[in-house]
Amino acid sequence: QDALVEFLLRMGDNALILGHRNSEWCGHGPQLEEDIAVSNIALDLIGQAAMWLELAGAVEGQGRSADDLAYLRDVWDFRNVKLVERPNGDFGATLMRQFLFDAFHFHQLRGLVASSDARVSEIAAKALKEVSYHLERSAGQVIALGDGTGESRGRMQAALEDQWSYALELFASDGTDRNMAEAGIAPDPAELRGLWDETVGAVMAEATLEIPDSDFAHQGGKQGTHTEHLGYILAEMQFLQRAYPGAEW
Amino acid sequence: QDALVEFLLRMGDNALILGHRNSEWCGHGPQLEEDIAVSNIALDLIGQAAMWLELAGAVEGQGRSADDLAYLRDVWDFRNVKLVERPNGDFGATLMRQFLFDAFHFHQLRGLVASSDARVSEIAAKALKEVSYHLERSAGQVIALGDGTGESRGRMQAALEDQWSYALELFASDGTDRNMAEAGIAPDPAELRGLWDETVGAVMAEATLEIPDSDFAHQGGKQGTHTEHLGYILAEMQFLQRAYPGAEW
Amino acid sequence: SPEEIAFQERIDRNEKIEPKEWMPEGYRKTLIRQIGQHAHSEIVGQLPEGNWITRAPTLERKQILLAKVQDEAGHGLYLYCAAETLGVSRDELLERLHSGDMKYSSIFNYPTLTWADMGAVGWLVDGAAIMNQVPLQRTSYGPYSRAMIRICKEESFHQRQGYAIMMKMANGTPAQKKMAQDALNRLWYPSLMMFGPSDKDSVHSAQSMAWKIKMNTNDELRQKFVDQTVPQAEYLGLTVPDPDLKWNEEKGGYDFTEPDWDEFYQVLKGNGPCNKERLGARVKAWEDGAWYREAMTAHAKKKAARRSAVAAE
Amino acid sequence: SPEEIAFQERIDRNEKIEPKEWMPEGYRKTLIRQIGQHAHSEIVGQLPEGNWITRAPTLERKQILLAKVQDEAGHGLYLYCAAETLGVSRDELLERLHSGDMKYSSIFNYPTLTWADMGAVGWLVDGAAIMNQVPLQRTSYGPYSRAMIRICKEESFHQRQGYAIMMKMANGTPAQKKMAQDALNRLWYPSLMMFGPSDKDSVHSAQSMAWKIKMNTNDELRQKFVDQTVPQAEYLGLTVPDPDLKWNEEKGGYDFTEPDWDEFYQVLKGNGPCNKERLGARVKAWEDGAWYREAMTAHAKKKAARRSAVAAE
Repeated sequence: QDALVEFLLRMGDNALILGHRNSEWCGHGPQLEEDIAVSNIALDLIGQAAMWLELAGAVEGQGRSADDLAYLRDVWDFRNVKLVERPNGDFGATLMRQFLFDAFHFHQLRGLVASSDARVSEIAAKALKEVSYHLERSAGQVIALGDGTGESRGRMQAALEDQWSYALELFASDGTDRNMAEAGIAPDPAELRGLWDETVGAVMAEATLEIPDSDFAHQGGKQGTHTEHLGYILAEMQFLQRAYPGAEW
Repeated sequence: QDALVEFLLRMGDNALILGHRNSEWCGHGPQLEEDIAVSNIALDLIGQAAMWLELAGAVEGQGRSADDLAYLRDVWDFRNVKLVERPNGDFGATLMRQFLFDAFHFHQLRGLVASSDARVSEIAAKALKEVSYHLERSAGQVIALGDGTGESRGRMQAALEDQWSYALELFASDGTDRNMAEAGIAPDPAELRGLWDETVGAVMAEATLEIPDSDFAHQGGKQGTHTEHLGYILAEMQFLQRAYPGAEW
Repeated sequence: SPEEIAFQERIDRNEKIEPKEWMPEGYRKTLIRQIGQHAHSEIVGQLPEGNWITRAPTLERKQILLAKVQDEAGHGLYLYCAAETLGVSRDELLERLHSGDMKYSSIFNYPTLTWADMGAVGWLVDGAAIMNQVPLQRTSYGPYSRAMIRICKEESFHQRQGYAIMMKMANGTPAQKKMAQDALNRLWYPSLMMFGPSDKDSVHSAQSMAWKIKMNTNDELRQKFVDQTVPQAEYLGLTVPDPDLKWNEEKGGYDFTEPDWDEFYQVLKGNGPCNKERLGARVKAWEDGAWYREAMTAHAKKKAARRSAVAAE
Repeated sequence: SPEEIAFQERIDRNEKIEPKEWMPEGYRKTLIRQIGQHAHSEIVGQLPEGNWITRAPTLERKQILLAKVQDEAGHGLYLYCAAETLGVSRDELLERLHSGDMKYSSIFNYPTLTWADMGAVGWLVDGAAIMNQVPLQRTSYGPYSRAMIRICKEESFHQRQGYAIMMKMANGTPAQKKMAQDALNRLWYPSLMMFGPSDKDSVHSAQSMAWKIKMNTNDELRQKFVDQTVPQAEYLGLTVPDPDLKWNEEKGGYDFTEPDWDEFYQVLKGNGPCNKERLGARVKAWEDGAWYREAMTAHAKKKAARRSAVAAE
């Protein structure tokens, strides 16, 4: 029960915080089509966050709504990986992060569609449709920018190296993950590494980018120990709910 | 009475928000001595803010402390000029803003030392000592950077042009200001313009910078209509007080 | 000229002019200016509302707002495409925006200061925009008319969403009510300015009306907007910040105070509260994105070259 | 060599070595490395606490924190000056920091995640720093010894302020208590690491001890720190995150679990939670400030030239 709540918070918080970061681009993208695309991904992710958090609140059984969970928890109660809370960097870095996350998210949701928990499987099925498209798009963009100009290749390679050790947190399984896997609720993240390596390897090859030769993985986000960036995200995101408690919007 | 509270909030909020902006440099200045100096100015200003806001709360008579006023008002209740809430820009722009404000602040405080209200005059006397030093320092820096290299001159000229119309809000007197002037509590800001022009003119001449030929003045900050930047400052500044209401720190 | 007479007759018969057909240079130029400024307004118009996306107070409101701002980008896209049919590229138009040569609607030079502004912008600004745009669905230039039809449909949806936010606020806590009133106070007159200067001061109008590029006069639309909006404000329990506002039985509409046209011309000149921020944000986005656009072009060329190399084998 | 023997005798007599006096190259090099790293630690150490200045919960706490971080910059200044007496410039040392050639204390590669960290850093990190520094007031190199005396005075003030924050939190609301315990949990082992690896794995120690550059072994100081800190934690009602911690009557000190030395070496290698952010922030500040430093130099030269021109008239 507790483990399920924990797992659902991880799903919801990843989507919420990555959606938040993408939404920062709205109105500031490098061209109109991209502006629309990145906002669209933000929109999908925030929609998914709402579904996962609502279910987390329901399973927890203390009457907390998705909004309560999004707006009234402080940093230590957030369960997203550190990757998604880092600042956007340039548009290429945002796309690289999106791709590294999408490649995981896609395989994870495919596993979740077969979840033994019908509520989980239902949300996963909805999300998978969106995320299949996210992955297709971010993969295409990473390939194009890797293959584009010398400058774009350099930026994408730097982004890949910068984010690699954060992406690897996605595969750091802990007790919660093993618990979910045993109950047939969710795939063990560690076991998705092979599929992810394949997807990422194929795209990076086409993008002419070199995968970093390092297995060092940042950790702790999933358990609530974040980077210094999350606090600033929450201060902004939660301002109205914190300043006007109990108001309806 | 109301006008006095209003006036005191203007004094306190200018100091608080400019102090906040300066404090953002702490640890990020261009050299160690500057890091210390800019933090020191931030410290002085926040100290002054605490004094003005405490007095504002006392005059208001509703039991609000300086912290209540700093941490529990939303944007529309802030009374600082727009100049002080704008983002820092580069270190030169921060110094230019500081100088334009110091030159006003100095002459204003000299007037306030002679206030008919003893409490006001007492705070002003304390602040004037600090602000005399702020002005001396920021004037020296503006001169040095204007006179320095081609690049530094260009940056300082751009900063001056960017900030000029915001600085002029300092002299936009309204009913509150006239009320304070009539009561002998504070000098009318509009009447400080001559002194300010002298101080600014002398420094800019030495700095080889050209004063913009424009009298357009941004307005509204003093009455609570701010730029979009203030909301972000408050979201960050007030987070803990908003998230943990009633806690003691 | 005979061509011009025939052209005007087509317009008078309410025929649509299509891209490849003959048109007077003045018609083309006026349309490019108008459609271009409209397109620019959509993308600059993303910024004031975009300012609250990260701070939207609930997940649902955040999604609605994101979708709305995204729609505005989409409107920009339709309109740039419509302008392109007149022989001007999107990049060219953007360059003219960035250089200050072309304008966007002045309303977007006002800041959004509280969440209530998300309601008031939808209600008043989109409301005024629709008032301007509905007649343009019947404009004489085919691609423009079709773009306006799509846009109007979405805009009226946005306006209802904005009004819904105002309802929540006006019926909310005292602080929320205060926010709502404050937003109305700040945005009322700038909204009235959206219809342009008074007819007596408006240039180009007669020719544009004859060409059916402009369908109504500024004052007609402004009156219509006031007549529609005042009862909505009353329903919200908010006060329109105009002490001289009153119903005029005789004309069947409200008498109201004109906006401060000095302020209007100041803002137009660049001296609005946010002119520098707005244009600055657009220019920054464009410049920061240069490497991205170049890379996408380079990749597309490489791909095409690889494809034709394979085909040649 | 006879010089070396005489030098060691002076040290053994507790004489201070002063800048212009003869000293072995190894002594000079070791001192430069140690003082430089200490200076770097002060300025990098501004960052984790600087992270909370804009969010400090009261005006008083904000002033105390600002003053503290400013003091750290001041300590950096004293120490760079002390290093300069050994013939290495501040710019040279900074270059070696920025290139990764010189290190700073690994503790600053950990993030500050809640306000309680402002308490815990003051209490534990400054506490450990003082434990390291107090003996160094008696170090053999005069300028270093004098810098340490000034610094220690301020540091113990900081430590008391940190502990005062912890007191407020530990006696505050349940959320504040939780924050305080969480901060202790995260910072306990990194603080123990501040004394360096276990004596058996520590290099350079014997020579440094003979030169009185190092006054105590790492393990001695660590033990002292634990013995001092555990009762303070108890007084706060917080639990030290070490299930094996217990008083050992025989040795008159606590038995405790060693920190995870693998983690220590990982962080040293660059794989800590914030290594990139910390060094990145310093490099950015330095590069962004280049135009400023150049301009100040140019102005100073112009001024001097003008002065001598006047003098020459």
